[in-house]
Amino acid sequence: MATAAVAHADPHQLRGLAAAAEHAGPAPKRIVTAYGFWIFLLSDIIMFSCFFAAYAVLSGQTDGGPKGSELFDLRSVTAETGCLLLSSFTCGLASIAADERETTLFQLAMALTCALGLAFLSLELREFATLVARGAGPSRSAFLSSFFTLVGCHGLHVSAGVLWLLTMMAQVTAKGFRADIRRRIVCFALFWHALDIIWVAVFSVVYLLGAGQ
Amino acid sequence: MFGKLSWSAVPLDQPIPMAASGSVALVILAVLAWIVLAGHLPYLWREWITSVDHKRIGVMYTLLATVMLLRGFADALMMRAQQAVALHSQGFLPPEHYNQIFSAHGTIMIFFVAMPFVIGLMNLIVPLQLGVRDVAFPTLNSVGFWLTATGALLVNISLVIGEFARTGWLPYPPLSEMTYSPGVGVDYYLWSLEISGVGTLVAGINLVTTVLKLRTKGMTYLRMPMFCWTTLASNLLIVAAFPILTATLAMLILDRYLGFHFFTNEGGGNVMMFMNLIWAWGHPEVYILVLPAFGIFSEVVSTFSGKALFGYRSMVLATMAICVISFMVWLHHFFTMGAGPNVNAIFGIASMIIAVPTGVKIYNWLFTMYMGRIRFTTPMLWSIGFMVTFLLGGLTGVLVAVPPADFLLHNSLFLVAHFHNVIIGGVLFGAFAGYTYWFPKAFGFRLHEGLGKAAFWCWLIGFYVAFMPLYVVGLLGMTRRMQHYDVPEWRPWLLVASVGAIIILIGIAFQIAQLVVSIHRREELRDHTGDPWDGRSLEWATASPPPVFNFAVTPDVSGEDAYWSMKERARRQGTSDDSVAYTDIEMPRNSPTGFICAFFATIMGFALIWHIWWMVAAGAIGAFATFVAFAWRDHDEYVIAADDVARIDQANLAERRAVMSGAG
Amino acid sequence: MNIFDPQGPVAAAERTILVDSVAIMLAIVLPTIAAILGFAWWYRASNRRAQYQPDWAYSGRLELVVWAIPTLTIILLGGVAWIGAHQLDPARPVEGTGPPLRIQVVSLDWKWLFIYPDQRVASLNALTVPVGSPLQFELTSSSVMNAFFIPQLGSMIYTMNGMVTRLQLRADNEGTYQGLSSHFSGDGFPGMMFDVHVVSQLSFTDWASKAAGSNQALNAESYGKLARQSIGDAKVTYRLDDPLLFQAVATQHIPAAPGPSPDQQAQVSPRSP
Amino acid sequence: MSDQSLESHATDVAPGDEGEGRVRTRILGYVVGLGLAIVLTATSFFIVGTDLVWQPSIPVAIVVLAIAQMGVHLVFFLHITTGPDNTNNVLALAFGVLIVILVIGGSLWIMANLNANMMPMDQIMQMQR
Repeated sequence: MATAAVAHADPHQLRGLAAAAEHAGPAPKRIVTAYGFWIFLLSDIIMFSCFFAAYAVLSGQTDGGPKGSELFDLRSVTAETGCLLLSSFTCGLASIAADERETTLFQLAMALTCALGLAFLSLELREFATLVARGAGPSRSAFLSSFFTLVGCHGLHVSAGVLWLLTMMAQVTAKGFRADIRRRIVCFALFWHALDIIWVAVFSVVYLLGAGQ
Repeated sequence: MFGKLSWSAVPLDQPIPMAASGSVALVILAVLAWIVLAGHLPYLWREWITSVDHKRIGVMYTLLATVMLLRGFADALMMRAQQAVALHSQGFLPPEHYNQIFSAHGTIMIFFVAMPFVIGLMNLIVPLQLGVRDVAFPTLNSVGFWLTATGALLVNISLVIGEFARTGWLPYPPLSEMTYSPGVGVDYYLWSLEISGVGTLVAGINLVTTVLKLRTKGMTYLRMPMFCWTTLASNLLIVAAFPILTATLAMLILDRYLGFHFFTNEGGGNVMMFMNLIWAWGHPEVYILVLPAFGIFSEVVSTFSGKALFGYRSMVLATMAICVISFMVWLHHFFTMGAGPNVNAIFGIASMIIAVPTGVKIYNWLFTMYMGRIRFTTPMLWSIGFMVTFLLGGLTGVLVAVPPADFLLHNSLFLVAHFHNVIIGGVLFGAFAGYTYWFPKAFGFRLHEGLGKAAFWCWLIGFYVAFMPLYVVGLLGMTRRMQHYDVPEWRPWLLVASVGAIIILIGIAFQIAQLVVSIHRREELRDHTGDPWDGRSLEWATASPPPVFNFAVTPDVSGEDAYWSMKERARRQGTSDDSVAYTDIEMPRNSPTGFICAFFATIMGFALIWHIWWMVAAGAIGAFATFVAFAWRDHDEYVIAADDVARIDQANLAERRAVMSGAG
Repeated sequence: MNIFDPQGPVAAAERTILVDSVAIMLAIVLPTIAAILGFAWWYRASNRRAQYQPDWAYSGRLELVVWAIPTLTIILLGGVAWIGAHQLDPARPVEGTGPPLRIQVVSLDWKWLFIYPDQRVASLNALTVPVGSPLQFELTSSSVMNAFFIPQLGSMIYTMNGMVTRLQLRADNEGTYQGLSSHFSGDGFPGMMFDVHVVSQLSFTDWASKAAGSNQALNAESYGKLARQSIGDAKVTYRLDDPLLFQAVATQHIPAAPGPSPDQQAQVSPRSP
Repeated sequence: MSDQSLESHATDVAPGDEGEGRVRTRILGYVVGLGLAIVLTATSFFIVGTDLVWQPSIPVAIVVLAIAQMGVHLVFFLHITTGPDNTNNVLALAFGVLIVILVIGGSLWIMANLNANMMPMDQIMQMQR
């Protein structure tokens, strides 16, 4: 091997030679984990953007069936929005409690968040059931397909969030505020707040703009 | 009880698929039996299947890709053979079989060859180049790999049980809707891609986070090797594009399973929306594949020219420019659908703009060779072959971005030749260059050079013989996916193309021989130094293969081409400081989570394809339980004591020194 | 079917654009390939006469050139693309010597139906057009996507159910050419080739009046039969009983074609018909 | 990786983390966020049901209010700032937003163009000549 003639440096010897390292090295785990989850959330939002695009394109395609303005019950949507907004607040309290290692407060805030999430889900399910009962199910028209998919996908995320929330409550009970558990709480909070942001887009684009049509 | 599944799903009456799949199944069973009987199973389970080591996972990705390459290439051979004989006749493959073959060929080559190959190389090398001990999320990394493998497995199951899609590698509705494709083929396609898509997304998140958050001390952005930059760009694209694929396929799934009307003819559905969304993923996908290859060529060309990469900052800028612009051009895949001239022209020009940063890259490699000292090793041959071939592919690519030209060439074999030109000449040559270049790093011995060069020449010549005729026959009006044809002028070109496929087959045979011979002669090909090519970046600073912790002491970087500058300084100073302060190292514990997840995902996917609902529920519950069980672990790391680190590292250093003093 | 042997203005213009673009790019690509091979050869490690400068990795002037060459090429080609996309927009009217001819095209599983609403005739799997006349195509599909393409006349265009695409062509020389579907549409797809007979104005009128007297009628009922999946149908000419048939198909008043017949659907594995 | 990460990372903060702050201030942040969000939501719902607003402008108003509310959530709940410690988080967010805009905007533009070009009704086709 001709290259063997070249000096092979000992990879260790240059430690500390650089006078001032511009980069401090790998980030702490909390940042790494939260950042990775942040990236996941962005990808999730891009997935939602496809459903939004599909809804925007197909919302006029009612195929002779009912339009949004004939179907949407804004009072129910207001209640759903209230639930999610408040749950974002309680979720924020839970993260503060986790940072302060206040178990009782944390469990209380999480329980409230869970209750609000479940209330949201039940309202949404009731709305879906009413629509299906009125013959306005997802296979009625392209508009309804895209409506159920977009809103339902958000609902599925909330359901997954509730499952996760319960798992976190159990983990804090069983294991306390260990570093890895606190990292997961950070991620959960990010997830829950992101769902709220998506809901803002949903109620604005789907319900409010739809009601005006 | 078993949904749509019954014995009639197994094509017992079809000799060709039965013989093919039967023999493959026999080989797999034989290998499995050998593993179990020879007692290798515990080793495999402990060291590979449950491994969360990025190097092992990288190797497994690459292995998956090479195995699937053989499957995909077998499909290609059958297609070339069919078209060589199918003038005025049905050939030997009936349409329902031929249509599955070209669909499977495209699906496999993109999703289960090109993707795992580049992801595998990125996984293997990027943490080493960044000077860190692992990726950001080691266990998720394993989950990602096993989910990709699940997708590949489902595609292969379709060979024996049921059928694969007969719609092309992108299942355009309404042909792929229940009305026109009532079989399970499209469902196999959909679920295998949904599942492997999750795996790819996980890999993308993991690598983005690794590059952005886990660089060793002093490794600023502008000191990262080019391969890390292209990895960042490629994985940003994965993170941004794969959700689009997931969403689009989910809509098709809803159409097929629950009677939704996204893309149906009925109910106000809009098929054009599918084309629009699928290509919003599909075009970035091209760059997801080729950007890592660009990174590999940058490393290879600069190493074997003995020079720093020319115009490093230009390259970084070009890479990131491609990353963003590639998201603005997708309409060029359907110029002929009837959009207005403004839309067509704007997207055509945007597509051409990508050629600017790409062209810059070619020139930068060219000037990297300029005033260099070029060693014609196998990876360098792949790189030069790539540069020439890719220029032609780029030329035809810009050509089909001109809307009026595309009106003649769209969907023709000219187009087929173009994208094989860039995918084989770009992605695959890059993957092979990376494979030969980094093989010694992964396994501790080099690959046989002579056989590698023979393989390169067969691939290069075979590629030109196989695809230049397709350009011609495309200009003669031949469209893609024809199971038979009645135009005699096409025949001679198709015959030449099949000869090209055979030359490539010989190239593949040389590659297999190369692997076998190299393993056989591994002692004489052994790399004792950890740096067989006189490399420039940090992966060469550690032993080959690297210890599980990569670096006994994580390096401190003070400039570009980190390892090269270290060597330069050592040469000048002529000393070597051995007083190293070793510390304990924490490493992530192995975990079967990925494998178990994939097991349940396979069950769930298979059950969904065949409408076996109780099994779907069982799979879902199993997957969730796996996650909770994983989350419940108390010890996810183990410690390697400083003494052990010191022992391993000193042994490696001693070996390295022995070789160096022996050489002079 | 050679696209280098165009028989109409659209195909001829597109051929010229194709050749020009290749020439423009070759002017850059060929020297670059030569330089790659030349540099690789000259700077080989064994060439002792070649200069070796391991640290030379930047030259502002070269970098500017490196960005400028592809940029200028693309500006030139981008201009061609912009003008070409507008001049050769498939829906843009084409000049002609004869009277314009409206032709409505329906892609079926797996055959082509050509309807001449003004002549009140239709034909299956064969297209007859007069030389020199602007041909105004309106296209739709009875079921899945296809693409209508006559290589020697130019531009292809997709056909889709529930939508109408438009294409304007002209044929300048009498003769018989080949048309095909250039978008995969299922098992019978390779059989979707059709003959294009370009005839004199006089023979076209002749052909149309003969077809109008055909005892085969095209109406919703016979269309329903045609819409079923079949391969290798004969070339037939019809008299058009229902002049609004195309509109009915395109607006989905006639529902999309049914796809595989129920006995095929019943099979779990459609692999063995 | 924890052995290397003991040094302080002054240049970086995890997405969603506020850094240091007293509990009272942090709770106050959430209260302010909630208040603003409620006001914006209420305004959105209000203008849909009222005649006080010029009807054709309602969609614009709703979109603007929605964007404002997303901003409120990002700032008060997800603690996104323009500070240097947030650069990476904001860059990632910007990339995501760019892709979202490209996907939605591009799809709408393309689909509107395609649909306009392919209206199946003969009359409309004639009118467009």
